[in-house]
Amino acid sequence: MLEGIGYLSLTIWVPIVVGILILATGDDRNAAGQRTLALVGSLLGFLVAVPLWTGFDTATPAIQFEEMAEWIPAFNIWYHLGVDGISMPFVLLNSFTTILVVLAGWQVIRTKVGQYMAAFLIQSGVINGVFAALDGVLFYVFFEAMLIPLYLIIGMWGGPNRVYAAIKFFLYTLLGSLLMLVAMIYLFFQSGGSFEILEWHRVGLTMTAQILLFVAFFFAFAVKVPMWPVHTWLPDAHVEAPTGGSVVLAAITLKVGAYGFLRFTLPIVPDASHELAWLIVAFSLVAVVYIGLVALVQADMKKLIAYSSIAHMGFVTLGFMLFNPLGIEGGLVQMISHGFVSAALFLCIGVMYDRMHSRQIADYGGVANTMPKFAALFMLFAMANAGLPGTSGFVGEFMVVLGAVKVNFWWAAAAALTLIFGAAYTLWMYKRVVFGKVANPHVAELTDIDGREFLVLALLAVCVLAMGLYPLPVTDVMHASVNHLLEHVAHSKLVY
Amino acid sequence: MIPPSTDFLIALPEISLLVVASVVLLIEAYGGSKNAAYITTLLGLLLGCVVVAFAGSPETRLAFGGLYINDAMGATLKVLTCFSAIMAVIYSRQYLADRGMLGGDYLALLLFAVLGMMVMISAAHFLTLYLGLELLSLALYAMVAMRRDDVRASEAAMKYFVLGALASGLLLYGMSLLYGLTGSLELGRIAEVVHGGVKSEKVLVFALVFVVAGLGFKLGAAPFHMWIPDVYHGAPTAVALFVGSAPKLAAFAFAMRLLADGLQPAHGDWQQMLAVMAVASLAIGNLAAIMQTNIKRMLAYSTISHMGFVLLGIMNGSLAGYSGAMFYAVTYVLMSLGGFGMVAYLSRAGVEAEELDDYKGLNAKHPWLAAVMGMFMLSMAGLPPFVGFYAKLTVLQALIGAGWIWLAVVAVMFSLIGAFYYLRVVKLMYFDAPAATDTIPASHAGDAHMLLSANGLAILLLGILPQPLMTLCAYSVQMSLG
Amino acid sequence: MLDNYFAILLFILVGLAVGIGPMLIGGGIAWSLGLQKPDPEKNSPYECGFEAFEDARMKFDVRYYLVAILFILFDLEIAFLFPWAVVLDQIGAFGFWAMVVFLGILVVGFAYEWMKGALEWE
Amino acid sequence: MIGLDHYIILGSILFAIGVLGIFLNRKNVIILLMAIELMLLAVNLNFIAFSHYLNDTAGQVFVFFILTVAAAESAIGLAILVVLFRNLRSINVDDLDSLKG
Amino acid sequence: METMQQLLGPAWMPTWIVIKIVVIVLPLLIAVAYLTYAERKIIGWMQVRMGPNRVGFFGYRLWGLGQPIADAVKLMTKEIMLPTGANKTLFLTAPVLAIAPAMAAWAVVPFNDRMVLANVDASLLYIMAITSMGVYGVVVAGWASNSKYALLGALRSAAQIVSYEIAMGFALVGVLMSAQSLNLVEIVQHQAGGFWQWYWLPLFPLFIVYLIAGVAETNRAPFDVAEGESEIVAGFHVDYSGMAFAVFFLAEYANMILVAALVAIMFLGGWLSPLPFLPDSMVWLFAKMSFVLFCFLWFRATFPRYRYDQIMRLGWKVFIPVTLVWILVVGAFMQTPLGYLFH
Repeated sequence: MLEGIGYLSLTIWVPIVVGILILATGDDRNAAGQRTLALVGSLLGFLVAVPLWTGFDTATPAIQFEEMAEWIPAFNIWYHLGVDGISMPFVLLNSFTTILVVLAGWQVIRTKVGQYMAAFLIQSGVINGVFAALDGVLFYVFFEAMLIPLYLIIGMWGGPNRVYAAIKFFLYTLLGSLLMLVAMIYLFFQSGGSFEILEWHRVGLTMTAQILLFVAFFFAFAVKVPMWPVHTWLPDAHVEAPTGGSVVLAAITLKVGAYGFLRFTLPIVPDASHELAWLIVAFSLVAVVYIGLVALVQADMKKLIAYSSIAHMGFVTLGFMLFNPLGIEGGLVQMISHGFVSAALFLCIGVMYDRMHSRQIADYGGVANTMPKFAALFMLFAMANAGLPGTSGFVGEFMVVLGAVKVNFWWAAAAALTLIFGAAYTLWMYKRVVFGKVANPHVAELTDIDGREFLVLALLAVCVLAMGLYPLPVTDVMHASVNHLLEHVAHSKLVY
Repeated sequence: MIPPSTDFLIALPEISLLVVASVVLLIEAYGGSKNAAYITTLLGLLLGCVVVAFAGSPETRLAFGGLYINDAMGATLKVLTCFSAIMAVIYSRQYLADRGMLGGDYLALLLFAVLGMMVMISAAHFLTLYLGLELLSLALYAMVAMRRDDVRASEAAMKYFVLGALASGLLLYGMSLLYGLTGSLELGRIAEVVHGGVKSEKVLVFALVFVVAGLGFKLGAAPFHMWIPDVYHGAPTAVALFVGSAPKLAAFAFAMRLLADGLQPAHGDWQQMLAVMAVASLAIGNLAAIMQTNIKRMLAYSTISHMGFVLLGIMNGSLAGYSGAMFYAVTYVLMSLGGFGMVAYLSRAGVEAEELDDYKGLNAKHPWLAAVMGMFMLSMAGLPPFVGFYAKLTVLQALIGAGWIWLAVVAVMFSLIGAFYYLRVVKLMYFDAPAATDTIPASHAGDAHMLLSANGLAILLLGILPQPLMTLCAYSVQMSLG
Repeated sequence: MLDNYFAILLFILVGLAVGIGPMLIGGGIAWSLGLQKPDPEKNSPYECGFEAFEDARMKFDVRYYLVAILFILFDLEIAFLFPWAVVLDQIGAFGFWAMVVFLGILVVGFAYEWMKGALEWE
Repeated sequence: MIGLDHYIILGSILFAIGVLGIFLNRKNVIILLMAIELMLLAVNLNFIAFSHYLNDTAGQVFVFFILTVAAAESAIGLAILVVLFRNLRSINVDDLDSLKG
Repeated sequence: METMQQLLGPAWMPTWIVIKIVVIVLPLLIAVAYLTYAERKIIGWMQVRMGPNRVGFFGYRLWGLGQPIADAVKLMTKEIMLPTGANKTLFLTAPVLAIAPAMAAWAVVPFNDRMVLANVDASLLYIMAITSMGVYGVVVAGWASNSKYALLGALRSAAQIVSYEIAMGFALVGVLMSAQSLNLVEIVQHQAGGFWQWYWLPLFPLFIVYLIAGVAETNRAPFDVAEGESEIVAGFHVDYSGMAFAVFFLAEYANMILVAALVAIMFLGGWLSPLPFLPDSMVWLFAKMSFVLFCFLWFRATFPRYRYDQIMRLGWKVFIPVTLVWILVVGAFMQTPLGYLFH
């Protein structure tokens, strides 16, 4: 690891700068150049993120790659970056996903190519900022700024109902984050004038304050996750967003909400978290069970995957609220796995949609006959989504269920239902789409995936399999930080 | 008897501006070219900036027997006022020229309005406060009515006039009661007397009601906001652009002089009034803006809500609150200039780009303009990384610091509603196809284009590095009141 | 002091009486001698012999308004000049120059009106 | 004897009439202008009464300026009125309705 | 007088004032009556004709001295017409509004050091205020008549009067600067010391402006476009007849006498004698007023009527600059040791 290079800053600013450069190249006449530039930018963004992994010290829960500079001294706001075992994987995941998204949009996006690519790159940098920020205001800035490119992506390149979806998505998430802002300012005063998140972890709070803060943070993060019952924006946003948008939404932005729980809710208001864990658990279980059932009846593939995302994220939040290492690490693994799997599934649907311009399950059937390579990869991802052992999807779910058993058997039992539901809706969908006879002439005309598409899906397949077979490197990274977090949460911060 | 010459030095910015205004008027009278008047105006305003910078000093100085005060806050606000007036003039040049309004008379009125603002900013006495206010208001009434053949403009002017005069009346009545109660018209002296305790607390509160009501009118805070939408809507865009910008700084100074300088000891009494006004402004401004189809009217309602935020800062009564409110006012002016500047810039002879639908598909035609407009809108909505976010942050921080958490929650909830209509503009520009009839002209005013770009980038840059401006505001308030 | 103003009030009343009295007397005499004989022709407004074409309260030249507005403004100067003139001896050179500035600004306005043709009647 | 109270009460009554005149009058814009003047007169009365009572001339000087400004204001008001009438052919308050929303 | 005082008790004071007022008003009315006579007679002589010379008293012709009385009787017995379409109340109010100020202004006019009904400090302001009211009579009459001629006359008159009011006000400012007082008695007293000490000399331009503005203010020839018999028949009072008309007539001549008195007081030293060895007396005042009134008649006999645009130009473009400049001249001199010239 090279000392003195701000890798975190680079992961944030390289994509943003490249994104702005792309915007500066003008309109669609330069589309080819813009695509190349975007690819270069995303690759660069990933390259600068790699040292975070290679140089990471797994033995310590401390903040690593720390950067600190004065930003707004008037309010004691710092440009403070740093990652620990919880946040680092997500920076990597995000940088990786950006490459996929750029590739996925290579041919499909034909109008306003520059703006499309730039939006994704800027978005990528901003999300890295969310995971790396250690200053409350800095976090908030990235957290909010993230909405703008996504809003534009959904609204500009989305489906017929995109405007509704975009605005709904924006306002839902804004609602939560504004309350969080109030909470943050409150914490600023409670901590004696600091916006340091780590400082907030040490502030003693009364129960009332903790509960109120919990509610504020809950709104902010639960909407993002999204938890039942504030999930309703997600199916709309997913369905209307272009493939790239769906991928980023599912793979990354949902993780931001869950990450918030770990970074803010649990350590800052541990007592309220313990007190109100049942609520989150209840919501999570509802998500797992009820949303799983909802997914079952979807006729639209994207909607189905969207609901499955909600169910899977319910698993994550459930894991977090178990307050044991298995639960939390399971949740984290599940997040990363879901990042790969859902991204891959959305890409698969995108591949089909690009050819058929339909996402209705009923319009397909027998795709395996015309697209064998695609069907094979699709199969793998569907399995992973169902939590088949050997895929990444299994690892996280298994850990969470194990963790849940330690706390409450019935929770675990209810959570385990997801294995059944997940298998049901994913595989049933897969069967209807891929297997059987060629359903109609359109399907008959389908061409198999080309090199670019194959590359993208294959990369993901490797990740899914690798994580499923050998998850140790990932859990190793988290171990120290998660234990540290649990230790912290175990101590009451109550003041009277 | 004769004031020392330093008094004149202290008032030098105003004096030079007065001379320039007179010169512009004479240029017009003696048939000078439009360009001569335009250039003179710009140079005059620039001169104003420079003179303030040189004549100003951080320490507080009184002049003309306590009529006039020069302090850090005043100097800062004056520079910003002149600066925003310059921007307003450049933005509106082409618009005015297309409509035959560009000329010495319009520009002289504008300069007199700026002069009025500067007098208001430097007022240490009810008399100067009132005279500055009226100089500003009278010039604005005339500017709104400048398009003599336009029904809406004249109607707007009439409404503005009547309500403005009513506000002056209320304010004066409050001032007269305060005068009777304290025996002085000097703000400093009034503060002393009120601090020492007045004969009748009831009369004080009664007087405060009137003063605050008058203030509310001038700020455009609900429930005294009725004139704002009509004036912004009816006035020529160039005028709305001006009315919506620099006068907000003066109104802020006005509130500060009156409440923070003169009536700080009665803080407890006016705080509640301001809180009510602030909440009402946030509610009415944001809710009514949603229903608008005209962008000028929408921005008018948004102004009301922004004034609600400024009031929240002032209401706080602390240095943090005041500097937060000042920061808010300054950034608001910057954003409002940009928003209206864009409306003016996109209008050409015979076409007013003032319906929201005129902005459909702007991105397809002029991506850069759409991006700049988008920045203004998102900044007004209070989203990072634009400066509007820090404006809200400072005010909220002051509020929460003083324990007004519920007010902060109310405020953010209404800004959520506000985000909706700002987003709608973004939606129109980016998501919608261009309207069949192309109402948006090709660019035609290079200076305004450059300035708009700079304005947009400033919004972004200040959003990334807000520290200097924040420090400036905090320092000004600190030096003046601390 | 107030006595004096009381006298003025009385004088105003007498002045009104001087107006009302003769009209009452004249009206009374005319009525008592039976000289009050109105008829439609006689009571029609004075015109050139035809029936009036339109209401007499017609539109008239906007310049009358202009004169009225200008009057208001210039009368103000006088309002300021009066007290100034009375104490000019006591306020000295500063007072004089202050008024010169004031009048100077007004002269600017006056010149503007003049050059803009607000004072032209043709 | 007429005391300060009487002046203040008279002033407040005049002021109230002025304000009500603005809000209740739906007929004629000129009446609005008159109501405004009435308000200012009430203020002046207050100032003069206080000035006399406090034995302080500042209040009377203020009145001077208020009078002046009031006149300038009515000049502008009348000018706007003329413009309005030229456009609208009416000075009826209820006809001022082209701006709403 | 003592007994009266006891008899009436508290009512005595008003009664006594009313008596004094009557003592002023009655001669004034008589003067008005005979001013009309003088006008016809003097203009007659100027045009080398006799003027009225038939109506006398008790069979004697007495150079026609009975003429005003006869006119009055004629007007009194004449019908007061109320035109259809006229606003009755306003129509009848207008003459009263015209004459009342012309009378009431006399409340503060001093006849000598002591003979002034109300010696108030702000008497000049009072004069300014009350004379400005006169224009209401004209405007109301013009409006109420519902006649185009009347309306036009009223508007012209109003515009003209307000235009010259400004010049008049400026001229008075010069007087104030010299006299340092708003009290008419003091203004006169400041002019003591012979006729070269009267303000007409140091303030000569203002004197001329005031005199001419006075003519214009009273709608007298050559500024009589408001009536202008040959253009708009009789202007604002075209539809008035009988006593209603007579009251307007009275008002015009009363105003003339008032302006004459003011000119005499302000610029010609009031009751002061022109030469130091002669005693000051009310007689001087009357003599000076007579002189001014004579000038009024003389103007009428000499000058043709101005066009309206000429009138406005004179008022705005000549008188206002002239007075402004002279005020500054006076003010500037007062800052120098030569200031005594203007005191």
